[in-house]
Amino acid sequence: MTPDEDMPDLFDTGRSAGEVLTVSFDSWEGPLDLLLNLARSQKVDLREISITELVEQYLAFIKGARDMKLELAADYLVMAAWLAYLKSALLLPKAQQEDPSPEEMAMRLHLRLQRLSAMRDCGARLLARDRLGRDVFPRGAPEGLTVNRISLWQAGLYDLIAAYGQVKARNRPVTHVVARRPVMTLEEALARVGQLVGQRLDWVRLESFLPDGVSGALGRSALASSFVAMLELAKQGRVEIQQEAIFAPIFLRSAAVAEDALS
Amino acid sequence: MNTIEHEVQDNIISVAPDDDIRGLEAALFASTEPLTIAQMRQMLGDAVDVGAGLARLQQDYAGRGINLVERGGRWHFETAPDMAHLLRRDREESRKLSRAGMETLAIIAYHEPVSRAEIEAIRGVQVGKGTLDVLMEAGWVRPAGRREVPGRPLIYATTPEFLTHFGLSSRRDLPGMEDLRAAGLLEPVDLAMEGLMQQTDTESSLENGEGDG
Amino acid sequence: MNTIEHEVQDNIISVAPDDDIRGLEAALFASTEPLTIAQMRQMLGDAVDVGAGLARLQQDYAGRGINLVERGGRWHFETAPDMAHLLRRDREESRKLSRAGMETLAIIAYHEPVSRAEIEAIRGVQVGKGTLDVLMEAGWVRPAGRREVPGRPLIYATTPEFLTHFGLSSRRDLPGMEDLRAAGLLEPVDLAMEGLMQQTDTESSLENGEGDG
Repeated sequence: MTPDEDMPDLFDTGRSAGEVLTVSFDSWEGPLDLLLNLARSQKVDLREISITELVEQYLAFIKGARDMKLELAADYLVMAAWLAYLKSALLLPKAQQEDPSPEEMAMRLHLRLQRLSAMRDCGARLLARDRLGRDVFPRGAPEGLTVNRISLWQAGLYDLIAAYGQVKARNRPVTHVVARRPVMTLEEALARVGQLVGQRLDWVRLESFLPDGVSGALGRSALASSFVAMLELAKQGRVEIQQEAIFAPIFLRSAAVAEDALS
Repeated sequence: MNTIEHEVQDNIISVAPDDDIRGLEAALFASTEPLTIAQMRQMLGDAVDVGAGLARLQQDYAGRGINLVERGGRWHFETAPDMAHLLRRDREESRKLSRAGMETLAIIAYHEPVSRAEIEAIRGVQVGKGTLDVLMEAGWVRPAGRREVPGRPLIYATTPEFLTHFGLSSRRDLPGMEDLRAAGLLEPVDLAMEGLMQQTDTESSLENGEGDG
Repeated sequence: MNTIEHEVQDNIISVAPDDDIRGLEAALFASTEPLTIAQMRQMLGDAVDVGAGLARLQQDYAGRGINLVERGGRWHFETAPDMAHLLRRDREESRKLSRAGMETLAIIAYHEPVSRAEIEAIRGVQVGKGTLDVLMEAGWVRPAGRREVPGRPLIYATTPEFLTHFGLSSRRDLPGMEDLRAAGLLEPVDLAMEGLMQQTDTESSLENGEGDG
């Protein structure tokens, strides 16, 4: 298989513009590809190729395509503009050349075409090799190499008796003992605060209603429950609450005491 | 096509294989299934003497690591039987027995001989077939006959390897219920956990013992 | 194991394969994947000279319908290339690689590791996502890390399967590799330009459109 196989040779077969263009731009992978095909149509070694002739061919081709009102991809037009510039620069006297010189630009194009051409040839040679599964074949039904995994089970005597203990414990008739959790319920707090507040005459800090010696989780629970109990009692009109500022100590006293004080 | 390449081998004059032989060889090698003589003839053309080719190949491969064999009129290459040990290697892997395996083994050890239904009754959980298989594969448990009750269920017992592995001289060495209780091994897991939690709770409240006054 | 037999055989001109050779042969034959020397050594034991065994087998099979080949350090048996006409399967041809795929594969193989931008620089056109996907799906190309330049682009390289599929012992066997390297066709245009400019500086003039080899 040659790389050109599925591509019409545009400039050899009795070409008519129509024929050429109906197959046109789908056949090329971009302008560089088109240029390379044009270069190959010169039928000379790529090293001997005339860049000016190549430029003319490309511009003629693009012009033909535009005359046919084909939509040209932008990169073809960019390449056309660049080549037109290159051509004019090549025609100018050398003295007026700017940097980079048109010769350098032409050489660059040349090198790119060489590289693309080389890779295209390499790809074709690669695909033409004796390929596994197409030309040469591996064994059709290999037995396969198998690795037998043998499990060496590990278990210790402690694990064994611990497991037995757990089985026995799990299934022995159990009497459920609900562990007492360190909380003070709202009911307890209500009773406690309600009772204690009546015994005091003046404003008292909320914390002083907590049972003696509570701390940790129980202390926090008691404080929270007492706080809620206090709000509930206030709602019922049984206590009054006072706090100077946010996070300041909260004081409460019995509403009955307050009434007495007023009367 | 091949030059007549003679070579002395085991006192037999061995001729390099011609293209018919080579084609037959390649076809048998590449085929995904054993080939009949008719199939080989179809592949190679009628001009080829398939029978003679097969005989020749069989002889060529006789002493090698690969042999050409016929099974029920179909031919294929296979590895020489005495090389099987290389192709199926054993690899030993240490694995930890699962919790279900451990419990089942323990029940068998304490109650043997015991049927699967009895194990389940003691465990309170079903015992998968795989669990008993693993214990038997490990060599610790064996079927020990059937219980003479309706359904005649299989009963299981431990093996001498079981005693060896766990360092026991006899099953009587297994700790009794009192020993287990004393070691705290009879406490259900969740209760034991709760005990632990309470313990840490008091510990932590002791640590940041500053009360809220 | 068969030392006695082996000694006797050494006196014969052509030696029948010993069990080491036969084991190697069987392993290569049975494996579904090409084997590395390390894998074979692991299989056969350190006492076996795998390298010598492979050389011996390669020689034994040289003229046969099956050959032992090395592809990127991995060894396998495959049918002889000249038997393709007997074995070729038509359906494989239908999945022909596109021209873009073919060029991209060649660029990766001859330049690896190579980024997408570098592929695009050579092809003068963007590389569609599908093109690289097809090559990766075929198992011939893989991402091979990132290039430590701004943007850290992914770079691509060929796989061991690429070498296996295209019958290459190593990347050095890529067709025309040495010529391309010698001609400087594997270096980027910029680098080649630099070289050329220096050269033309000394030559003082540059003819339009003349490259050099």
